[in-house]
Amino acid sequence: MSSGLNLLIGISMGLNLLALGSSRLPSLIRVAAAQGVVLGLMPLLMEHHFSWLVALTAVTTAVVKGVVIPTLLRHAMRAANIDRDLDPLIGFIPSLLLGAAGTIAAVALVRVVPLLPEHRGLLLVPGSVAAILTGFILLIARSKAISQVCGYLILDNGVYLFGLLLIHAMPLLVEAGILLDLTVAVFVIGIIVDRIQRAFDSLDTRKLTALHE
Amino acid sequence: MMASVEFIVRIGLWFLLPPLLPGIVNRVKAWVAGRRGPPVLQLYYDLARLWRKGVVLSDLASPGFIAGPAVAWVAVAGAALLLPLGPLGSLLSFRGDVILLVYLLALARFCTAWAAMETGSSFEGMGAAREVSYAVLAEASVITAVLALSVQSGSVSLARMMEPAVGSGGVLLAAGLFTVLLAENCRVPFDDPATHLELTMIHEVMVLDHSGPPLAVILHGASMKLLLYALLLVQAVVPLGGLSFPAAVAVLAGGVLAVTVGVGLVESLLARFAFRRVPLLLTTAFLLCLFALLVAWNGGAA
Amino acid sequence: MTQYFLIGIPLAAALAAAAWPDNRTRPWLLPATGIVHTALSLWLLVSPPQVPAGAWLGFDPLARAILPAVSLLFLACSLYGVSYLRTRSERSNRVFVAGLLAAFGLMSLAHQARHLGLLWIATEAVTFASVPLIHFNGTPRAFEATWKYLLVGGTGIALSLLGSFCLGYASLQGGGAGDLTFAALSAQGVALSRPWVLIAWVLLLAGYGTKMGLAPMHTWKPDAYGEAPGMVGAMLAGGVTTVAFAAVLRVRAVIDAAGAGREAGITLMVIGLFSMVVAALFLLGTRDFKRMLAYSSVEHMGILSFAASIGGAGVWAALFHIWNNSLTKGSLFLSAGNIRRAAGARTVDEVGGMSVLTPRSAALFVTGMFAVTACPPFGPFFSELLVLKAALSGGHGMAAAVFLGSLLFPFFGLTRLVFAIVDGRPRTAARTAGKLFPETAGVVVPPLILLGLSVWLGLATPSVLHTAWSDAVAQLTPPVK
Amino acid sequence: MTDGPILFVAAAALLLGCLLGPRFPRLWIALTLAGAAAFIAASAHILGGGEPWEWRGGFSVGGEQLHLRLDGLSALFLALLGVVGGAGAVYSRSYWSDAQYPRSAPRGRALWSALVVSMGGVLLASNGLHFLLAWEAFVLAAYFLIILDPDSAGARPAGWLYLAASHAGTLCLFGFFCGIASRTGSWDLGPMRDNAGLAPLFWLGLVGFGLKAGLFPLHVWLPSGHASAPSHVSAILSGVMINMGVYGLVRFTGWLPVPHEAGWVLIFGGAVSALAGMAFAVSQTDLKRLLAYCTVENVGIIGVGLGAALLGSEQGGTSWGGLALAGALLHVWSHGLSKALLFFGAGSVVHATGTRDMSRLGGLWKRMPKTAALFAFGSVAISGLPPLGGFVSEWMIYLGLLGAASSRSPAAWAAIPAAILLGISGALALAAFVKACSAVFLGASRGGTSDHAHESPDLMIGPMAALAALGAVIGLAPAPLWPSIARAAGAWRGPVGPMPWAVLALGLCNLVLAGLALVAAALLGRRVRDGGLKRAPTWSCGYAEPTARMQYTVGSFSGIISGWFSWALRPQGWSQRPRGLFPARAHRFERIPETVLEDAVAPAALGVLQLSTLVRRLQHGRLRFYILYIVAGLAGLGILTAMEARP
Repeated sequence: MSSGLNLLIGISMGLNLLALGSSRLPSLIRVAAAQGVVLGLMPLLMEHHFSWLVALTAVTTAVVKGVVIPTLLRHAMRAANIDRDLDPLIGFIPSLLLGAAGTIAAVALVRVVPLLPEHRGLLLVPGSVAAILTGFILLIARSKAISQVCGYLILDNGVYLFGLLLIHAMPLLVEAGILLDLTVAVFVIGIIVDRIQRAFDSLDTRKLTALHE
Repeated sequence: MMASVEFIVRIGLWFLLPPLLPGIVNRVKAWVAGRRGPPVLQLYYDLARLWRKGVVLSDLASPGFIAGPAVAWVAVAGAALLLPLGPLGSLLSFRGDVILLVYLLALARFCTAWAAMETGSSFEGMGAAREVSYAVLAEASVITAVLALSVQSGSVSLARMMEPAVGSGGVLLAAGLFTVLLAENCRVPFDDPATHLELTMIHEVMVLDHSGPPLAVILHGASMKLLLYALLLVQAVVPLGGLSFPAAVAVLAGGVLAVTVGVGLVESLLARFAFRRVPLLLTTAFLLCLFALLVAWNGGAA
Repeated sequence: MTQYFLIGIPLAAALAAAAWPDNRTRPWLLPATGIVHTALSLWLLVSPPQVPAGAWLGFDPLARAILPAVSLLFLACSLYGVSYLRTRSERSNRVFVAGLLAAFGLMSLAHQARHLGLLWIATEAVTFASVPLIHFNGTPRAFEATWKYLLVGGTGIALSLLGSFCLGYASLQGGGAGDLTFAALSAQGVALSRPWVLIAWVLLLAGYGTKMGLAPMHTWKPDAYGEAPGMVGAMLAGGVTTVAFAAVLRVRAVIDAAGAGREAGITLMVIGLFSMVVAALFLLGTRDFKRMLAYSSVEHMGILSFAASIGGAGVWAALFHIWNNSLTKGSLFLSAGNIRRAAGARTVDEVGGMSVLTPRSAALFVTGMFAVTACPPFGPFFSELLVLKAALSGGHGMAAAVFLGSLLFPFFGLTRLVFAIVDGRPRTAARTAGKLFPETAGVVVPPLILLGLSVWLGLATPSVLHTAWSDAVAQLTPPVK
Repeated sequence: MTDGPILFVAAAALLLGCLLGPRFPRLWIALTLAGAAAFIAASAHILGGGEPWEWRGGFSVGGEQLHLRLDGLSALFLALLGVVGGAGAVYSRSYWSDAQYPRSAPRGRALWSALVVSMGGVLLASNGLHFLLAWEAFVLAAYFLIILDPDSAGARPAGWLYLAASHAGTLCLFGFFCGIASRTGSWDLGPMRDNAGLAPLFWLGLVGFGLKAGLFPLHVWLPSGHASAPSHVSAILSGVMINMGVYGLVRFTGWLPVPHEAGWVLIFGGAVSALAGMAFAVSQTDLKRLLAYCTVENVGIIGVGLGAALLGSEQGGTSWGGLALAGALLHVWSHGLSKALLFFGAGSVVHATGTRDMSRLGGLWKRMPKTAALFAFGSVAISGLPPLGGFVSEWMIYLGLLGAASSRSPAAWAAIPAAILLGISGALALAAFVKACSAVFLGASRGGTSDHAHESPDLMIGPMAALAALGAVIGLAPAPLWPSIARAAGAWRGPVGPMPWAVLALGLCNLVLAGLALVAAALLGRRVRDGGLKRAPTWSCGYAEPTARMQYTVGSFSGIISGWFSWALRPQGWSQRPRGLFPARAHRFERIPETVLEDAVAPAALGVLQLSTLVRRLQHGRLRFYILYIVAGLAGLGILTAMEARP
């Protein structure tokens, strides 16, 4: 089953690169959603014996990340009638290379930190590091508010991925954390995207630079 | 009782003798120039005449205009009384009386400058400015000389300091002090008491508006200052300690005479310097005293 | 039992506020809650309850040493809030009051959280609860500030969650049974896997440091403090930051126990001094007096971290300084809010001569300025002296020199800016300010109370606080084996 | 043990004055005078041979038990504080009256009491924490007094400069006292010479206290601060407040061990301060600036005395060391009194004419003779001329230096240059004060405001006369004062020798001299009157109609000396020379910059500001860079931890 898990992680890594490479907002949103769904399903695979709580978390995560947030974002995007292209600070090719390099580095880096025997074979840690890195690159390199939200989501996915290491030992922490994170994130992102778009009728964060020294 | 008598005697001496010196100086100048100059006692006559005269007072002058010369005269007299007179020793000797002496002369300067500024005349202002400015350099030399003497004698009271050691130090000190004497008493090459071209003078120009008794007091004070410096110089470089009383007196008188003649000779052989060269000369005097100090230091060390 | 009321009452009040129909009377919920809460927490301060070792939640020495300060600050802000919201009657304050109360309740929760996860959840909840407070003014600038606050803060939260995971993993490796209470973690001690502990420390410090507003993660602060109403700024600077700092202290205790105390101390000291220097440089030049307060807050967070990094007496001084910072900074924010509303502007280019327009607030502002710049007889003077003494006793001579230097330059910046605003003759723009913003007792007394408390705290620190801080230090420093 | 109640009365009276002063001016005068009198009484008791007073309060302030101590040294300063504090209060009654300054006068009264009481606290505090407390308190009180006049343009920048400099000094003192506390484990102060580890702290103390005392080149705040403050404030600033710095230096060089260089640094720093201060003073055209720079000089003289004393005690209790210290302490008094007197005089001039610019004054003696006489008196005293107070103290310091020189001790290498520099600065002082007196009071009015000047009311003359009388006492009767001075000096590092007979002799000389001077002046005056007195316009070499404009200006009076020191003063001049046969207009404008401030401090400040602008650019409002900063911070912390963690 660890092979199946690694497969999913590999997919999510691929999705990272896809996110970095996607040049249009809708596709970026789609990628983020897909990754959310993929990760959401993971706990089910990790379970040896079925538990309602874990299943609930998994499904909620999948639904929220796969459906709710993307819808919200699409809605905002339409309402804000902004052009779908995201002109990046760092070009797509460079960010792709950066992301790839980061992933490789992550895989290499993991060798130095000790892991529990049952996690030895898994790609969880590199996967999460890669996702976090991607999230940061998107946050830094993309200028649209929505794209930054996507970056933030992928960053969260990375954290979530790491949390899976602990899901047996301390499920409550992980799940409560993740769920709260999601709900509040959705809630707040919804509001903010809505408000911003009403105030500026554009989601280009480069316009949000009134506050400076 | 004894002390008061001595006090009176000294006052008398310091009252009577000083006006002789300018007379001698003028005599020497006349002799060098081959003229019959004024009599040696000329200044006595002038003082007497001035004392009887009335005063013309500037409208602007305050009482300080009169008080200034008086206080200045008292200050110089006090300094004079502190000075030991060779074998007679000094009237009152204590640690640091030398500082008092130096600062009494400064007080006198303050008063004359004050009196000069009273009238608001630009000439007197000029003179006062020059006086106080050049005094800065002269003061440095004097203090250095004092330091040299005190290092040399290991004491800080005039009576003991006036037992100098002859030698290169003495010569340097003599040269330095002589220059200071010329400067402080406004003689050539710093000043020219003979001319009456105000722009070229320091002391004379400060007293332009003085007349009558105050002027007499000022002139007498000036002569007293000259004698004071002469005595200081002689005792600072000529060791009188070993001599018998009459010999000492004779040497002292001779020394003073020599200094006075020297002043006269300088006045008749040198021309007055341009003012911008005055600081140069005074700095030289300062350096001379400084070298004297170094010599004294090493001499003591050796 | 009482300690749960500390959390429950504000949250209940928040619900009540959300349901409350009348816009005019709703604000009175604030002082009501504040009075009860303050009374409770002071009572707990005097007679602390026993906290079972394994409890996830409890009024333990650290909470006892900090939480009452937050209650006092909230009390003052709530009194201020009534008059303030009356002047802002044009907009609905439903969300504002509810959010403020909720944030306050969650702060009380975070301060009492003895469990890594619980602490994280509470902190995050506080962050999100304070979002509506920041864009209360509803201006585009307010939205921008909120947006930045959210994304920067959110990133920090993600980091701290990751850090918590790492610490959890470290305890797993140490053979832990998944118990994440700080007591249990500290008990594991050196058994915790060192690499993971170090990683966890870096992530947690960065994460909670973002909430504290340590440079270079402070970027959200000037925007948020600048755009939020004065009382919100006071609560953020005096309440939320202390939550994050308490979190850092709790985590550091675990790191110490795990035998990585030296690394933790040095990183904490470096980032603290770095924050102070950066804040000093910002303060020298800034022209906006509300952003100025934000940078000053960054500076004081730096002071706290520096003090905490020394350990022992340093931590004690840090706890003392938390109180002083909360009280003085609170009064400064409130009086600054008055001036801001009266002048209708925030930069020296537009504001001047406030000593003529709003004499009382101006006097309070100047006094508060001297208070935060460690002038006696106010509390910061004493606590900063203690910090310095601790640093020198600890042999950190160079660090102490940097510390002193970065106390000097902020003083230059603050005095220049404050006097420029207070002195001189009023700008034409703000001529009518006196009528536009009446200096009622409601907006002048609360900051005055805070200053008075700060003086009292400095000149005659109550012995109960002495013991409270000493107990907290004892709780944080690992028993030597 | 009678001092406790007296001091309590003093504190109570002053605090009461602080509270009630704004409302009840008369009551305030009474209270302040009572407080001042109590200060003087307590100090007199100590200096008169009473047991040093020490008291530990039952309660604690700021977590530290209250610990007060009044010994000879602090008593010396406390008495001066009382004298100037009281005199200034009376003076301000009509100088800064409610009628003229309805807004600021009440505030000024409260602040005055606060200033006096907090400085008293500094002198009494024997606990580091409380020392700093009182220190900061009087710093702030003085700041608000400097900016008392809301309409004065120069006051605010000057006040800010003062505040900034003071805070820099205070932070040094933070380090100083925290250093003591962290090494000894307690904030309590007292003799701790045996604890050698404390020696390096001297440097912190030197900067901290030197900034307050205004030692060159730490004097940057002093000229503008003293010049633009109201004159009664300038008087207490210059007469007492800077002496708080002096007190700190003396007190803690006495209580703590000092590095070997300390004496040398102090003596040379003092000498340089004396010379530079006077060089600047001579060439000022602003009366109060001149006085301010003169303060720098006198602090330098005190520093020289203290340095000589340190060198003396390093070499084991030499008599000259004790003399130098006694001189320094006595100079605190003679300078404080005469400087306060001079600032009061300057205040009267400003009060009467509305200007401090000497080149626009002149001939005031006719309109304000009392002020003129008192100012002249003060000038003689502060130029260190016999027979007045300034001379006696300088004379003692000279004795110390000459003693070091004549005994050929190693210290001579410092003493000899110091003595020469003192001599030069003395002559400069003379020039400066001849200039000041003559420009302001003598000659003809240079037109403008001084034509309709008026003599100051008695409430302003009275305090000046009192100060003058005290100064005269120091000059004419040093011998009776010696035991007190010796007690004060004894509180430093152990007793100084018995009174040298010279002091008695000097007092005698001064007395006789003063008497003779009066007699001579009287005689000459009578002679002049009897000899027939004729008034006439100034002769000025036969020029028919002299005008006031033709007087020698202040600038030209000091021209020669300014020329000598131009390398340090860097005078800036703009002049339009007369052209053509009938020149229309010609003028010359000259200003002496504050060299240290404008050529050293300002550029440094500018550099820091530029750095700050650079850093502030980072807050540009672009969110993604903010997140980049977070990543950077994370990376930095990670790297640091990794480096530290590597075994």
